[in-house]
Amino acid sequence: MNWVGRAAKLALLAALAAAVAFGATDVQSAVNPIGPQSGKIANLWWFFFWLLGAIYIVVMIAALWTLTRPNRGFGQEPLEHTHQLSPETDRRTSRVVAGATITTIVILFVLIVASVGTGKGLSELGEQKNSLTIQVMGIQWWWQVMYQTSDSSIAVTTANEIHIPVGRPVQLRLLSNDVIHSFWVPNLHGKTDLIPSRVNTQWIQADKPGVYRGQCAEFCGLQHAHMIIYVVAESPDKFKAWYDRQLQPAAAPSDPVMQRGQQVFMNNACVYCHQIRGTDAAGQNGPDLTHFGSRLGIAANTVPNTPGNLGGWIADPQSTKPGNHMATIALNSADMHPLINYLESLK
Amino acid sequence: MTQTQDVLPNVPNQEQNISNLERTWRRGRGLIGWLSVTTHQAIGMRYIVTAFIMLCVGGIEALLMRIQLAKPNNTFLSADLYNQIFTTHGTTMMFLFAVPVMEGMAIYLVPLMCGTRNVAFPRLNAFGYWMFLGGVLFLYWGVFTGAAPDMGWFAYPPLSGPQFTPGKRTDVWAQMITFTEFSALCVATEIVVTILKMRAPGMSLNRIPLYVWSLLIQSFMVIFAMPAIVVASSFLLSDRTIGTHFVNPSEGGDPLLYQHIFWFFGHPEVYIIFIPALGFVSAIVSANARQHVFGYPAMVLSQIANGFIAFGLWVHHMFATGLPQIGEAFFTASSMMIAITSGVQIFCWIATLWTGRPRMTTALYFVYGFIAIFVLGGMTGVMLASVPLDLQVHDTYFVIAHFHYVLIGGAVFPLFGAFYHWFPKMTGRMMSERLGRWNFWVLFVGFNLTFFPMHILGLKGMPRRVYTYPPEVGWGFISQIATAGAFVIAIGGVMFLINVFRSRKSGAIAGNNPWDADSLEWATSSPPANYNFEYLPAATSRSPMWVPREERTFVTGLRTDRREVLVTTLMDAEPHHRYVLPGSSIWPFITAIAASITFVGSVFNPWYIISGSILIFVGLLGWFWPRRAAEIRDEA
Amino acid sequence: MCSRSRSSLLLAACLLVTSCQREKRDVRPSPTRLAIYGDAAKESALRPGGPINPQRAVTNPYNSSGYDISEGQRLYNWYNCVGCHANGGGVIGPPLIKQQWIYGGEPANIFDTIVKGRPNGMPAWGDRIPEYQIWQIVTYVRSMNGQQPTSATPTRPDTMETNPQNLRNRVGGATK
Amino acid sequence: MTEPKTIDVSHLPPYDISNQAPLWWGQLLLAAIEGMMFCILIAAYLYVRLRYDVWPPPGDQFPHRLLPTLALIPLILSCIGTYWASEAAKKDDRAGMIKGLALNLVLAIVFFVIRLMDWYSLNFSYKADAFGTYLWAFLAVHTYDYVGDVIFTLVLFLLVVIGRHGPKVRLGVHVDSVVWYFLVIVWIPIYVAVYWGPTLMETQQ
Repeated sequence: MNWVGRAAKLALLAALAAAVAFGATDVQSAVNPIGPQSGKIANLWWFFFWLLGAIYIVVMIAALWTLTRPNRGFGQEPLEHTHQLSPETDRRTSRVVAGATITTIVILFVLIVASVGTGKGLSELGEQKNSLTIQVMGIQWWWQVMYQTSDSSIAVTTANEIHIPVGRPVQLRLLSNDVIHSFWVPNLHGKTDLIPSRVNTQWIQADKPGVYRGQCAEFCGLQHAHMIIYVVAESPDKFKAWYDRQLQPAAAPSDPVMQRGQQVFMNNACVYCHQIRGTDAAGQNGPDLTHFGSRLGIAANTVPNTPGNLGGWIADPQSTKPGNHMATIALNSADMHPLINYLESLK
Repeated sequence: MTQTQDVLPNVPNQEQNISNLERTWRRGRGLIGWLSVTTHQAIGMRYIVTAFIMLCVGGIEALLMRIQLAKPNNTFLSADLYNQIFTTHGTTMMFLFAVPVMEGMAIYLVPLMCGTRNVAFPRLNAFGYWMFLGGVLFLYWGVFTGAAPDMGWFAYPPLSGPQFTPGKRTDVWAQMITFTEFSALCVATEIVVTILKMRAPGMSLNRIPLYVWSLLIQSFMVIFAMPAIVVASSFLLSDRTIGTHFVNPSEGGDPLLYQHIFWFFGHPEVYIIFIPALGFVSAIVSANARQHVFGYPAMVLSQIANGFIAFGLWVHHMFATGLPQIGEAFFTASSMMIAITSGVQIFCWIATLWTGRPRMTTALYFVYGFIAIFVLGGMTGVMLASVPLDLQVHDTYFVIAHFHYVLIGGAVFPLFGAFYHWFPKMTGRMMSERLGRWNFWVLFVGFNLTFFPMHILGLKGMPRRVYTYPPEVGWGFISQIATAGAFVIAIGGVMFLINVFRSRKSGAIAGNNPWDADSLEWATSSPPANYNFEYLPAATSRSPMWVPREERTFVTGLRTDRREVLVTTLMDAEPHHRYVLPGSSIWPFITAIAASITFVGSVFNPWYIISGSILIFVGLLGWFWPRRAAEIRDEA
Repeated sequence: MCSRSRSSLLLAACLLVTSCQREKRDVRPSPTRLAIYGDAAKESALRPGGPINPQRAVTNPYNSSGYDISEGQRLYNWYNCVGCHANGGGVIGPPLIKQQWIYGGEPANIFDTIVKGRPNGMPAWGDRIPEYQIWQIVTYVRSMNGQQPTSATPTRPDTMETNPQNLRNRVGGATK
Repeated sequence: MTEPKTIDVSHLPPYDISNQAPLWWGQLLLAAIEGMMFCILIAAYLYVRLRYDVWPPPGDQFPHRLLPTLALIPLILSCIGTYWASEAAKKDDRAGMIKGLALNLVLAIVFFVIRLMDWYSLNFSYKADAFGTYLWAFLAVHTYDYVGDVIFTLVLFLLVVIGRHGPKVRLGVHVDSVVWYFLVIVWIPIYVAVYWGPTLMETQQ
């Protein structure tokens, strides 16, 4: 029965390798908590992991142990003929099985109490006073982010990026007007679905500054894989500066190349979908481009926001993100260059 | 004609009886004969073979998905093609492989284990198979004409609604479900009535084999769970073909209502797949540990409890939809409670092996593989039951790892074990044990290589159903391991097929009871004749085959010139009256064709429901019309 | 036996063809150029000095394609056609569910109307939105009139009840 | 070698028309399946109803309660005909079967006519909104089952009339009563949920 020992060693090695691999890159990892919410969940996760892992090892040892015992039974002749346990064996075994079942029930009860306790702890983290309220709307394959002022009117509209001050609780009001999406930034909190005809809320808070990546987690169609959102946590004063900048409309361009770019933007189908505050482009179907230059990525962060990527995206959106709803407008190269410069200038 | 049972000296004209039985239970010849067969071995075998073909097709789809996900930003499959393949993979594995193969094994084994000659409603059995075959053909007609479903195997609206999935893709999926749930309900009804009313005399409720108990519970779950998917798929179908507003969020319907109804069926569905596998494990363990399973009442009660609790925990699929906190806490408790019933059964099997003398056949290898994989799947299941953890790992690769552990570990491993265990009974030939062990280890290593890393992928934030991912998130290396593991599983599958086809011809001859097992199906020849037993055996104990030969009792006096079976009372199986089963009939096939025309037509034009129903009525008329020949004369 | 298999193959083939067109999802439009005046169909063949070169036949590339009808429905709302034509019933603009068209009801005529615009308020979209999107809107308008196969036409959008499919029925006067 | 023990069953009857017959259990399970489907439909209707405080939505007129309440009487009385026919089937009493089935069919058709009149009074279509959809769903599915079973009973009736009432047909007549009782019993909760549900719920708010 040497292969039993080998199999057990192999299983332990695999478990250790798994534990090491967890922490490798933690770009979007549920076990690398940044905020209090994901911290509570990570603690609960490690509690479940070690307790249930131990139970698994015990059950496996019990199962594999059955192979290594040649003769068994207490005072009974070989089973081939009687197929019947002696009452002595029967009584001992039923005591062991009953004990195992009771232990299972007790452990499950402990797990239920731990999980419901964490759940209540999470809900207490919400409902705090000086919180910032942001409306996040999932639209097929990008995120619309609207900052609400105290009297719940919309002050700032941006897309695919949420800036939040470090250490301050933020309430996200999640809604959708087409299919079901799911807002999930693992480093900050679990996921909550965005369901048409319903408003769900989620509380997040970041304790360390940084850029935390999240993704839509409910299958929502062709480009579900490229519906990525960044939560940028920064110090309160940097956030204040960013917020004030976002309030400003786009400045009229002075440089002739920028003016030519703005003119190209106004003459084409861009105005039907996009809005740039400070110009007369006011389309509501696509993301708000007033401060496009300051964003990290294009097309729901499918590609980073560089002039090269922007050019590729405008010339042929279906190659960057096949199936998305941006129109393919045939621009000759003379118009493309100024348009890219103009858009990148909208910091 | 091989001698199926020992000669009964005190019964006159035994030779005459056997030749009569041969003639009355003979299957028709030619194509019409093949189409109108109603014996349970033939239909059971057809279910199993068709379901295994679906397993291979689903496996190929899985390989295509794994190749696409092997490296970041891969272009092997386009987004639309990938969505079609992952939906068809899920739908094929759940509806066209898992449930039908368990039903096929049930149809084949239950009449044998209950000591009777056929299932209760043989023609309904044939009709059920044709409807299942109709479902297979309709889905794969859709796949090859571009109308493969692409909205996920549980088709949440509004994505699966008329506006966001144009064309007929969701309709093909929803109507395929109508086909398969019809066949599942037919089989469930037969199995319940066969177990309750046609058991061998003396097989009272506490002497029913554990596999038959698991089938009884599974059939009742099918009867109470399938109507939910009837309602859910009809909601989608009528919203898409005649414009009703069942799930239209802006006109009063609610997408969450669809989720509630679907998962009210969805979770019992996975237990419908899993509970027969528990029956397989009980049968294999008792045969190979050479004693009946420890704690019979505990096993039966925990399976019944499993059947009831399974209906009370469907909301754990919807923890992330923002339902009220208290409701979710209740479903956390009920989801964790069901771990107790599975735990009790695992402990009883280990106790049986602990106190028995296990003989390492390939089937027992698969049982050990089942225990190793299923218990780990149970652990991750308990993790998923807790709301805060589920918010992090719901709809990620952690969930994919979990349900593959409990479905492949919990159902497919016992199924392979069952096939190694009952192959001698079904074909009369033994499968090669050496190739069997290789097959087990390749499948076991391949499985863990594929699905264990997916736990890590899930915790590293990889959501479900993404056709590709950027390089900077660090999922590339682990995905490559999983893809390699998937190919190892494929090799294991091929080894299994080689073992099957080689052993059918050149395997060692298996007698009536190669494993010296204890249930009644080992009392007759391998493969059993069309009528199973010359004289129906009576069950004198919980393990009838381990009773010494001279104490075995048989039933005599059934007429052999027509297909007669014995109907016994519910509790103690006292013989109550004889029941003449119908013979071969082409009408189930014709009614199935009429029903298929109705279903397929109503996807394109709702008026087909009316015209199709008239066709079905004609089919049923032919089916039930009382034949003069089969008139039962009232003799004394 | 071979005749039966040939006829069944034929049946399968035609089943294949019809639904392939309805289910195709070619997301990459071609050509992506803007629709210029020259493309549209002329109302009449009379030209001073007779036809110079045969008029290019303008055909609808998206006929009976389910995906493009649903894209057309989205664009119909995004480009605010719904502002004037409502959901086919017509408010400021004329209704789009009808048999008699002032400027012709053929796909080429509707395409021409959208590209050039019409007097009394129909704007010219020719050099504004790409040609393939105009064809998608044309296909959607024809699906409102029931001129597209019902298997490709969505029965209802996920919006309030005033959608063309019901107006068409009411125009037919069937329902109560 | 001692004599193997045998149980002789040749004295048992070759068929039995009672609730021990497997076919009776099959019909019971069919009733369980259909019953489960109607329970889910009612639960879905109440779920949708509780999401709205104005019910039925504007533009739909709530169906009158007179006709459906009147229709209940022939429906419940038709059970007497079914019971009479199933008992007669046990005793192989052809006249009893014919009278029972005839009474059942006549009352069934009366119920059906009243229901059609009720349908004309509804002023919303199944495509109007969720209220119309769910209401028409109840009516359509129950009527489809109802018509199916009336036709089935009609065929049995004709078989008995032309004299082909062997044990199989008599078992059919006896067993068909199970489905008929089910169809009558399932209509009552639907009737309450559809015609009285919304008002009962309003009073609680």
